[in-house]
Amino acid sequence: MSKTNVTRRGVLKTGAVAGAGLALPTYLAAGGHSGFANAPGDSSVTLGFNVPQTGPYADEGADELRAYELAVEHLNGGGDGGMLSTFSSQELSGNGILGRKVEYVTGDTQTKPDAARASARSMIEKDGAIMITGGSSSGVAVAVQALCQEAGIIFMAGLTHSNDTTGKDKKANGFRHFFNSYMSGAALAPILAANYGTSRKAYHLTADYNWGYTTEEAVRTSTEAMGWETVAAVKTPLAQTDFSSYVAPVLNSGADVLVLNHYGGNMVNSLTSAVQFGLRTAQANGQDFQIVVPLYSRLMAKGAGANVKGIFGSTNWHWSLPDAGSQAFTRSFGTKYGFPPSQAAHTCYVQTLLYADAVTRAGSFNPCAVGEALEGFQFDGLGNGPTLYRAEDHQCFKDVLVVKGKENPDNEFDLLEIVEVTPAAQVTYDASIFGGELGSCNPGA
Amino acid sequence: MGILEIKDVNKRFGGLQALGDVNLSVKQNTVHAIIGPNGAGKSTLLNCLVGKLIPDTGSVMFDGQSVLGRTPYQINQMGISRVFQTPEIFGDLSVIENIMIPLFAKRDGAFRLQAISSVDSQTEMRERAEEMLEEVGMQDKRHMHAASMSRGDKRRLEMAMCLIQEPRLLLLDEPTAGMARADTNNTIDLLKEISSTRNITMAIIEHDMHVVFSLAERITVLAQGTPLVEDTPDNIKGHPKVREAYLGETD
Amino acid sequence: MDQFILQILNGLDKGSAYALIALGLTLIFGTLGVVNFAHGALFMLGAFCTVTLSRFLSFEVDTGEVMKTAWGTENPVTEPWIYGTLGEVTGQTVIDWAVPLSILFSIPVMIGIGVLMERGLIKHFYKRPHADQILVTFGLAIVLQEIIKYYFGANQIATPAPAAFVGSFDFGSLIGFDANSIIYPYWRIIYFCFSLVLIAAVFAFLQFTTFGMVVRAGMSDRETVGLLGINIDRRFTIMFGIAAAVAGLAGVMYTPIVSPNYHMGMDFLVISFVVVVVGGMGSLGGAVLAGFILGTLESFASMQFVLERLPGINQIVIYLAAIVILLTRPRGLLGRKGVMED
Amino acid sequence: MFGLNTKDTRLLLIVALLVVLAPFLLNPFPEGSALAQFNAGYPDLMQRFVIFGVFAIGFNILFGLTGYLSFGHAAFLGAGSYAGVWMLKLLTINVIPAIIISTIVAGMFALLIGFISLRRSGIYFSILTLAFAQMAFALAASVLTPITGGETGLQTSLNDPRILDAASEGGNIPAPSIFGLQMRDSFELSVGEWLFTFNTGYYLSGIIMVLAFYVAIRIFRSPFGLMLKAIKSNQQRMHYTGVNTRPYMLACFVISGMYAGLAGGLMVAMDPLAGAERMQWTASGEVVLMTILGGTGTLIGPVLGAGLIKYFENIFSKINDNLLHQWFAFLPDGMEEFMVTIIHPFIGKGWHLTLGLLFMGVVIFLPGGLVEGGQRIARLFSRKKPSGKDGATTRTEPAE
Repeated sequence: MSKTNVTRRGVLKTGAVAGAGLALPTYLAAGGHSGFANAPGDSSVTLGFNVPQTGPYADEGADELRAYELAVEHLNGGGDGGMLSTFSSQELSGNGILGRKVEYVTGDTQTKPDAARASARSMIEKDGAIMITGGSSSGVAVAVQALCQEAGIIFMAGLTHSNDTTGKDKKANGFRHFFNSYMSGAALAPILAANYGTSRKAYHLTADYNWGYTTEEAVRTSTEAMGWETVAAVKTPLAQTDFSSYVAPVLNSGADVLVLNHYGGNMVNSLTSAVQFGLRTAQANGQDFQIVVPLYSRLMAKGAGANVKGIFGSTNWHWSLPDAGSQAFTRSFGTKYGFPPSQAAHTCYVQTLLYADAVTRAGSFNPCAVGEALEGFQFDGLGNGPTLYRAEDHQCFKDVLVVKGKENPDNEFDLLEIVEVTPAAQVTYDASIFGGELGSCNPGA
Repeated sequence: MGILEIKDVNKRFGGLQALGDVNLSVKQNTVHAIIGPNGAGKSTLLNCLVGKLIPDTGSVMFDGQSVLGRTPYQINQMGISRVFQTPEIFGDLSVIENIMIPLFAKRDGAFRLQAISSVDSQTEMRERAEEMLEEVGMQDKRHMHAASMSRGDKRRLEMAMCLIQEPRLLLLDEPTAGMARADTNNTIDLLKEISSTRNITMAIIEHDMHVVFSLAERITVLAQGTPLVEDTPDNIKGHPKVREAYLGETD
Repeated sequence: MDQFILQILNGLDKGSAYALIALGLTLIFGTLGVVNFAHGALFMLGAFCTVTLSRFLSFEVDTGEVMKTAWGTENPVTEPWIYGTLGEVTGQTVIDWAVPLSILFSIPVMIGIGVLMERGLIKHFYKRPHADQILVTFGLAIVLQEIIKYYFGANQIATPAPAAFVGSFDFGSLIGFDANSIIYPYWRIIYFCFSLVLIAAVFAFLQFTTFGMVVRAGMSDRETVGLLGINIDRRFTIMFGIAAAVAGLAGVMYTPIVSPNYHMGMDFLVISFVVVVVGGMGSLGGAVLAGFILGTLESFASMQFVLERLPGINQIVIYLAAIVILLTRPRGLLGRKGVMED
Repeated sequence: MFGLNTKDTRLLLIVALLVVLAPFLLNPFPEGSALAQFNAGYPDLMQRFVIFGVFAIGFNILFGLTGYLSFGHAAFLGAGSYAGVWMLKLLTINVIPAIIISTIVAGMFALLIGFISLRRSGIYFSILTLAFAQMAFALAASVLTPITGGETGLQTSLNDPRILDAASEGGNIPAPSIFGLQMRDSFELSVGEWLFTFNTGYYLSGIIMVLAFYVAIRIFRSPFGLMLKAIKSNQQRMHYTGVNTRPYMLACFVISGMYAGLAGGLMVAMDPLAGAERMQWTASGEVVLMTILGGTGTLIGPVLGAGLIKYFENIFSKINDNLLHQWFAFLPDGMEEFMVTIIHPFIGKGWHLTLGLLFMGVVIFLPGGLVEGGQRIARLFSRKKPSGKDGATTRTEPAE
């Protein structure tokens, strides 16, 4: 049995095996000539968009998919080009990637690591995808990233906020543009101190899984450094929907701030409970009681409705940012779909462009060459100011937004207002603090 | 000394004295009937013999061993089989399978894991099962779905399932209940044949006096949880107490 | 102490939610004997009755003006149509009261859905094995969910209670504690009271009406009742409709507590089965009792000092309690003998 | 042959043949053709077919034979998976020890849960198993994170000890292998427009599945299997027949749990990651659905059910509007749009809808599951004899 991981679907699809009518079987031996997995043919290249299409994050996934379709359109020269014109690296010219038309396949992660890996493997093995991207949870990102490392495929993470993705579980073939828990904490703490003072007592409710742990840890460390005290930290089951029994004791615990280390449905429900129990209007320790949500998304804000008003949190990106890149993207997305993009859409769009750019600069689809082109890459014009793809952990360092729920939204998409754009320098940390090893890049063949 | 010795058995359900000082002895290789009006405690007594109920006081000895505190399957392994009022068979299985299961239970005891050998390869067991089917005249029904048979056939099958285990004591709980006259007579013949050809003791609970007097060698009359009288059928027929307590009421 | 009382309130509140959901399920599952995996979906449909009504009331119509949006497109300015009919103030109030209003709206809708479901599908499955019932009702649940997802998306939809019910009631000062030490939100108190009323109504209906008596008789012996010339099938259909309405009402009232999404029924499915079985098959009272017991246990398990001693107990307390109860009481709390034991 | 009667031997040979030829059978459409989307002959899905086949066969040994409906079988799959990954991490990257240990660990776990749960029957048993599995899931995803990797899952990593292996060279985690042959290695055969993939991992799983199937046939035909069927049919009579049903039930439950553990071990051998959601009730529910969909109590049914559900999950979820437009490009524009609009709700993010409709369709029109469908088709062609209990499968009659 000859050993090969190379799938030749890409080659076949594009007609490289022209002798279609040949009755004689052709044995494909090791794909040594390209030196890496799923090398694309001459006319097209396939990307794999692996997003949640079912389950509670399906809407977020749908938004990611819209962004990917837009990115593909722009890469292939369609539409108004979006961020191609504002991107500091001007290598992409709308003729696909290295002259190959960009095609894509889609899959459903179901927000479950198993299903996400199954979907990613099918893209790699069946469709010959050269790069996998997407996802809306860290569990999925970490699982798919490890898979791509094994298979020798580049993984461009979608929405994943846990420190682990580029920390203890980082992989040479994986890259993350989205920010993480540490950055949320570092960006939020000064704003919280400025608005709520430095003598606050915080009560944490933390979703009982990896992302919750890293987020609690980050927010605790950075707020305690500002002089806050942590009164209690209670873990809540991921499957919880009614948080009354967790929220009810908060008011009498001596705390005057509630930090909700929750995402998605957890956050919507815990915030709703907190507001119902009067925490937003209560007084404690002679101060107004406050609620903080470390990670915000527009879909969450929408689900929680009026409850988010005035509540601080952080976000990776927001469509109301005034820079040219953000505006170009928002315009292009809004024109196509009729509403502005979410932060998940933004990070997915940017990751696709960054990948295409790296391939172009490297002049090759070889994951090792692409990885090298991305490592230490500095760029601007993609919405978050000057950004560095750090070589040590494949994490992007860029400005982080501190936002709060808007008091008087103009429309259903205008739910968050930007309070502060925390510069990248303030949220940068030493690459070694979270442990983990990148390993070496795997070209898959 | 009988094969089954019941001594001073009492059983209460709340305020109701279901059995009071029952003493009964069933001799080996006889057919012993227990009769009595509804609520006399016949079924309670039977359940005490098979391990479904435990008497409050007293002892039940089978062949010199106490059955009390044992579970139904352990009591069956001692050599007591039971026929139910409504035939309890394996309705989802074929007739031959119905026969083979008690045979396996007899051979292998209460539990033995034989997950790999095939049922079909157990030729000796199958032959014995076939013999039994012939004996009860069901050989041409061997592949029938047991649930789809007539009530009489089900009763016959259940009897065969008990007999193939070669029990030393066969307990019959109204074996002809709900049967047509012809079926009843067939059953009587079957039971007669069994008791004459095999070394088997039978204890039979029955309402139908025709059945009782056709089969029984000894009869115990139970009334209000207590044995009223025990005697041969002929003596029972004329016994004034029995007439008063039982026969007079029903007939 | 005040924390303790708070958690008792929480337990009653959670318990009333569990009891209400389990009540509808036990009518179908515990008594008609149909393993209804679509019960969660009925709960979810009830919640979406509220969403639909609130969407309908606040349906936006063009005012004729045009506004340029921040993301670069030109959109017409709109306002809810009801403003045009009732004026802005009244219109706003009606929209605000969408949740209570949908109680009225949901009852006929849910009964209709229940009857349709029973006539169209479930009645063909009374005599089929439980396995088939699971497969068909699970399939139905998925289909109903996907239809809702198709029209309303997967995201949660905020459905606040009327402004009049925002805020909390101060229990503490009522019973001699410090002010604000034991406060409880108005809507949750309403939910609790509503559940009690609904549970009482269902009990009274089954206990004191002829209809209820026939149904109860039919549950224990369907054939005999059928022989009496009573059309038990029709009554079972109505029963199914009532069960659907109970599930739906539980969903309607729950929307301000947890913003609904298409998946909420599945989240409740497992817990509602656990509650019904712990309560004991075929027992309405058992289901209600089990709901309150499990709700209270869950609340206590989430207290900080409990969690410090037994980390993770809040994750498993319901299942642990279920195991303990089922091992000590073979048929749950108040189960009838022989119902779904084989 | 193999101690089986002719019909069972034939069935076994057919299954073995299907497993061997699956790479051809599952890729009927030429590469690049519009219908290539429906090809399922790629390693991951083929592996899943046979692994979930093993899982469902094992579940059916419990449910099909005894009628005891376990709603927590995923716990054994998960326990097996975790044990497997730990073996790959600690012992060796060779999958054999991992698979064996997975099976044993799941068996022990099943012994514990079965011992307690089997004190009850019917729905009470189902809820007990459900409760145990949900506890296992909730704890694995949260407080047991150090052992299970939590929600992210347990993976192999660069600095695992792997005491039996030589230190790995380079910065890459070794891939699971069997005596040097990597699970993901494939051999590809191109015939004209067609491309067929022969994957090591698939064939290893396939061989194990055929073995598992063979063992299942033996169990179904054994005195043990007969006893289990008798327990399902009439537990009361069983007690009065001198049989202690508890050890029979427990043995059956453990065997069934070991099948699940074997499936879990194979899953991590193919793809070394074990996630907590593998233990969730939805995963337990899935195997229940697979078995019922295929045909409860039949030998081949559960395998078919597993295949069908996995096919929908992996193939239908990947169809998107883009593909629809390609398929219908030959139609006039208006018609094309119309067709895409009609089909759109059922594919991609709507694949659940299709699955739900499929469940309902099968149970309404084919009361015995897919096997019944197969029998009907067979009868249509042969018209020889009406179905009977003597078929290759032992179907339980649904109606009484």
